[in-house]
Amino acid sequence: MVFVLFSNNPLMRVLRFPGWELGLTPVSSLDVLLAGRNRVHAGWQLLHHPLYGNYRPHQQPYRSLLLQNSTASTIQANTQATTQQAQVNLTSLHLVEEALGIYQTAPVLLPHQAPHSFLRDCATIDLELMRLPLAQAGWAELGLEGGIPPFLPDTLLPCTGGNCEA
Amino acid sequence: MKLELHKAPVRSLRFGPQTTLENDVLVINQQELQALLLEDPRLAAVTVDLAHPGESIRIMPVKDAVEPRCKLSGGNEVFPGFIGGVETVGQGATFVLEGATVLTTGRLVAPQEGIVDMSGPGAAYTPFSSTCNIVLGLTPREDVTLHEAEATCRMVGLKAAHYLACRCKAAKAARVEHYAFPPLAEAMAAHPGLPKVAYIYMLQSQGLLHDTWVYGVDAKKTLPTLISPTEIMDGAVISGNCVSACDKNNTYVHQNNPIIKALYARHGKEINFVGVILTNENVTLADKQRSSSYAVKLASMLGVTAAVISEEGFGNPDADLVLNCVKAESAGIKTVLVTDEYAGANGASQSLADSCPEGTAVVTAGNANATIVLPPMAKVLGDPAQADVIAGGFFGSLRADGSMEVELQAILGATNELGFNKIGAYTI
Amino acid sequence: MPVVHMASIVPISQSVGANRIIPTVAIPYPLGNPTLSPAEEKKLRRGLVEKALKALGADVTEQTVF
Amino acid sequence: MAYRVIHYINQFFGGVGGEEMADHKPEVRVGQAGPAMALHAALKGEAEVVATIVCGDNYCVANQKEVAALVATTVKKYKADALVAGPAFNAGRYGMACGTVCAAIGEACGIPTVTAMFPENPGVELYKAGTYIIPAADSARGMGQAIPAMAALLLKLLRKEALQSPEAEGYIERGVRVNMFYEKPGAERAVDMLLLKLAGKPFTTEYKMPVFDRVTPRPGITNMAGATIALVTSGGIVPKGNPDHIAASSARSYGEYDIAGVNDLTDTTYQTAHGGYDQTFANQDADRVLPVDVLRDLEREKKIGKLHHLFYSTVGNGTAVASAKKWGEEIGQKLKEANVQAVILTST
Repeated sequence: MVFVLFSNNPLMRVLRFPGWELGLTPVSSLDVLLAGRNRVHAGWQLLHHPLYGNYRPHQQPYRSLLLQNSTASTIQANTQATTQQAQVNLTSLHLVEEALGIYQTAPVLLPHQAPHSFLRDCATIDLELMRLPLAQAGWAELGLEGGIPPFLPDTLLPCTGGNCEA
Repeated sequence: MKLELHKAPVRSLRFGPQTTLENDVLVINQQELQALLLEDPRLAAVTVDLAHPGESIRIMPVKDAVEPRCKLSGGNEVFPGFIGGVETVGQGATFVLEGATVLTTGRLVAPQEGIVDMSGPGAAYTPFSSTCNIVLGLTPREDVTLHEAEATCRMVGLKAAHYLACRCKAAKAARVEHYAFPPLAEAMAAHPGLPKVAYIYMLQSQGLLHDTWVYGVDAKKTLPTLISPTEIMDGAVISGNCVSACDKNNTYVHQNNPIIKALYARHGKEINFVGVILTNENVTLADKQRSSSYAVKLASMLGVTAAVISEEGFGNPDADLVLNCVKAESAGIKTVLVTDEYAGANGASQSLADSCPEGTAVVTAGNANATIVLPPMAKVLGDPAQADVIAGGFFGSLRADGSMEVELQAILGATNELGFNKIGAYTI
Repeated sequence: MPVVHMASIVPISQSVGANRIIPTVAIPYPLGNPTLSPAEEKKLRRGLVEKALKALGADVTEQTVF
Repeated sequence: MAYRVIHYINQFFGGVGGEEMADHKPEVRVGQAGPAMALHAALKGEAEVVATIVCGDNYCVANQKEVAALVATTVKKYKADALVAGPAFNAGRYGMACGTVCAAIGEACGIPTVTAMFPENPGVELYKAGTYIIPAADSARGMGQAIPAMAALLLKLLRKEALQSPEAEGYIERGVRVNMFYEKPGAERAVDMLLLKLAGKPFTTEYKMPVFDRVTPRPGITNMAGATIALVTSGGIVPKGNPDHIAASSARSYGEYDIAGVNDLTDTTYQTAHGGYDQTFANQDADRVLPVDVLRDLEREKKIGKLHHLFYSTVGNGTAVASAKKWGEEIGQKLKEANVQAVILTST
C-alpha cells in the first residue's frame, strides 16, 4: 500500500513516516485540502474525514490529510467506464468536495494571522486528531517518544490553490 | 433495570463550615472541597466560586458541566470507570442535587470558548444560566501534558459533583422519578401494536479534547453498543469534549438527556421505546462506515421501525449523521435527525457539511454562527485571559466598552444537539 | 432536445438527473488521457464522442448509462 | 413619529426618460417621485417617503459601489429607517440595480430594505439573500399589486415584528436561516416529528436537505447527419484570459463563446476557469474537457449536421443549485431558439 501525507503542520515535519510520500510544506490549510483533492481525482482515497469535528477553517490554521493509493482497496469502480478511466473513490470524492464547500463559507485562517501560543495548540490538536488515521496506516509514532516535539512555526509559502485568498 | 432518581432541589448556594443541604440551600465547605480536589498531584491550584441565576457574572472558558449525583442503593457508584468501579450502574436509587451544576473552567488550549453568562442577553442561550453553579477554576501543573491536563480537569469535575451529592444524600428528596428498562424479551412483547423505537446516540470521539468516555472506555475504541437509558442517568457517558461549546454534549446533558426523557414520556402510549444505541464519531472513514453499519444493524436486530438520531459537533460528524440516516432509512427504519447548523453569520451558507435525500425529518438546534452582543459583566470567573483569544476574532470580537460580539458557537450548550433548548431555525 | 451528459463520476450524473450518461476518463481530463500520445488520445476522445452521438440517437425511458 | 423611508427608482419611473437616459447619474429628490407617491400613500402615515433617488439603470449597474455609497449617504442625511427600491418588474438591469442597492444598504446601514420584481428577473437569484423581494408581475401593470405588498412587509420590518414563513408573508424565499425560539425543546419536537412520520402524517422538517430535479427523457435524434449539436460544459473551458471572469468556484455567471472557425482548442487559445480540479491537463489541451476537435472532424465527415457556433461554459464547483438550474433553463432556451437539435454536456 502506498500512502501520501499532506500537511502544513510544522510538527509533522519533525516526525518520521517511513516509506510514505510526504507533502509537508508551509502552505495554507486550503492548499493541503486542494492537494488532497487532486489525488482523490486521480483515484486515491482519503483515510479520514477532511474536516475537523469541531473547528471551522477560520479557527484552525493547520490541516493534515492522509491518502492511500491501493488498487486492491474497496474502491467503488465505475464498471461501465472505459478501460483508461481512473477509478475514483466516491466517498472520498464526496467528502473532499463537501469540505471545500465549507472552506468557502468563511475566510481561511492562515498560520501567520494567529498568535504563537494559539498556533502551538492548533498544531498539537491537528497532530492528536491525526493519530488514529496515522496509526491505522501503520505509523509507529516515530519521533514522538519524547512527547510532542518543540513547535517551530514557519513562514507561509505563497498560495497556489485556485480558490484561496492570500 | 429499575432506577429511582431522588431529586432534592437546590435554589441557592453558599459557603459554610459543613457541606450540606439546608432548606434548598447547598452549603459548601470550600476548604474541604479544595483540599479534596488538590489531592490530585497533577493540579497546581483550584479555586471554588459560586454563581447564581441573574447575577452579573460571566464564566469562561467552561470545559464541562456536571450535575451532582451519587448512588443511594443499587451497587457501584455514579460515573462508572471514573468515580465508581466498572460494574454496571443504572439500577437502585440515585440522589440528585437538582438545580446545582459543577462547571469546570481553565485553559487547556487556545482557542477554547465556552461562555456562560448568568444574566443579560447571553443567558437566554445557555441552560446553565438557570442553574446554581459551583465554578471550579483549575490550573494543572506546568509539567503536565495536555492529555493529562484534560484527564485531570475531567476527573476533578466528576469528583466535585460526586462529593457534593454524597455530603447531602441524607437530605429528603422532594420528588422521586421512576425509570424502568425491562429485559429485551419483555420489552419486545410489551405494548403490542405500538411501534418499536430506538435512539441512536452519537458521541464525539475523534481524539484529544474531542472525546467521550463510556464506562471509562474511550468511545473511539468501541463498537456501537446497546445501553439502558438508566445507565446514562448514572453517568455512564462522560464528556471529554472541550471545544465547540455550543454543541458539545457536556456531562450534564448526558446525565439529563432530553431525547431519552421525551421518548420515555411517550413510552407505552404512542411508542415502545426499546433501546439506546451508543455510537461514535471517529475520524477515519473506515470507522465511520463500520460504526454506522453496526449501529443500524443493532437497531435492525431490535426490530425497530423508527429511530431518533442525535449528532454531536459539526463538520466531519455531519458525515456520520448522514451515514446513520441513509443506512437506517434503507433498512426500513424511519429517522428523525437532531443537529445544529453552521449557515454563516448571515445565515445564507449551506448549514451542514453533508446531506442526503433520505433526511426528510430534521430538527435543528439553530444556526451556531448567528452573532450576539454580550454586555460587560461585573465579574468574570475562570480565565479572563481567554477574552484575548476571543478578541482575536476566532470566536468573536471584544469591543471598546467591554462588550463582546460572539457567535452562538462560543456559548455553552447554545445549540445543543440533544435538543435541550427551545432554539431552532427556519428559512426566511 | 436530447442532452447527453459526459461525466467522470456516473453516480453524480445520476443524482443530478441526467438521462443519457457517458462515463468519461477522469475528473481533470474527462475526454483525454495525458499519458497517451496525442494521436491515441484523440482516438480515445473520438470513441467517447461517437458513443455520445449514439446515446443522442437512442430513445430512452429512464436514466441510462451507455 | 412616522418612520422615514428612502425610495430608489430608475430613470424611467423617475420621469427622466427611457433607454436613452439609462446613463443618467443618480439624483436625490426631496419627497416622493413616481412610484414613491403610491408607496407613500400605501404606508398610510405610519411611515413616509422622505426622499426619492432616481438613477439610470446602466449607470447603476456600471457604478454599483459609487451608487451604493451615495444611497448610504442619503440614508444618513435623511435619518432614514428603511430603503425601498423598485418595483423592477422584469427589467433585468433595473432588477440588478434594486438588488445591489438594497443588499449594500442593508449591510452598510443595518436598516430594512424591500424591493419587488418578477420572480424570473435575474436580480432575484443574485440578491434574494441580501434583501426582501416581493414577487411582482412582469410589467408595470403590476404596480397596483406590488406597492401595497411592499408597504405591508416594510411596516412589519420597521415595527420589528417577527416574520412568518416567506409564503405567509408574501416575499421570495431568501434562503437565509434565522434562529427562533420554539415552544418546545428540540428533543420533544424530534419525538413529535417521529410520531407523525411513523403515522404517515404530514410533518414539516425544520431543515430541508438539498434535492435535485428530474426531467423526462426527450426522444432520440433520428437524423444525426443533419443535426446541429451544441457543446455545453460545467468544466469551465473559456477563451484564454477568461474574458467574462467566470469564477473558479461558486460561479455567479456562465459564458457564451463563439467557436466559428475554431477547429482545435490549444494551450494558447483556451483554458479552464475551474478551480475544482487540477487545471494542468485542461490548460494543456482544453479538448480534453470540450471535444471541439473531434466534433469538427465528425462535422467534416458528415457524421453530424454541424457543430453549433456557440458553446456555453460555467464552473460546477460550489455553484448554487438554484443558479445552475436557472442558467440551464436560459441556455436551453437560447439553444432552442437557435434550432439546435441535441446537446453534449461535459462535466469534470
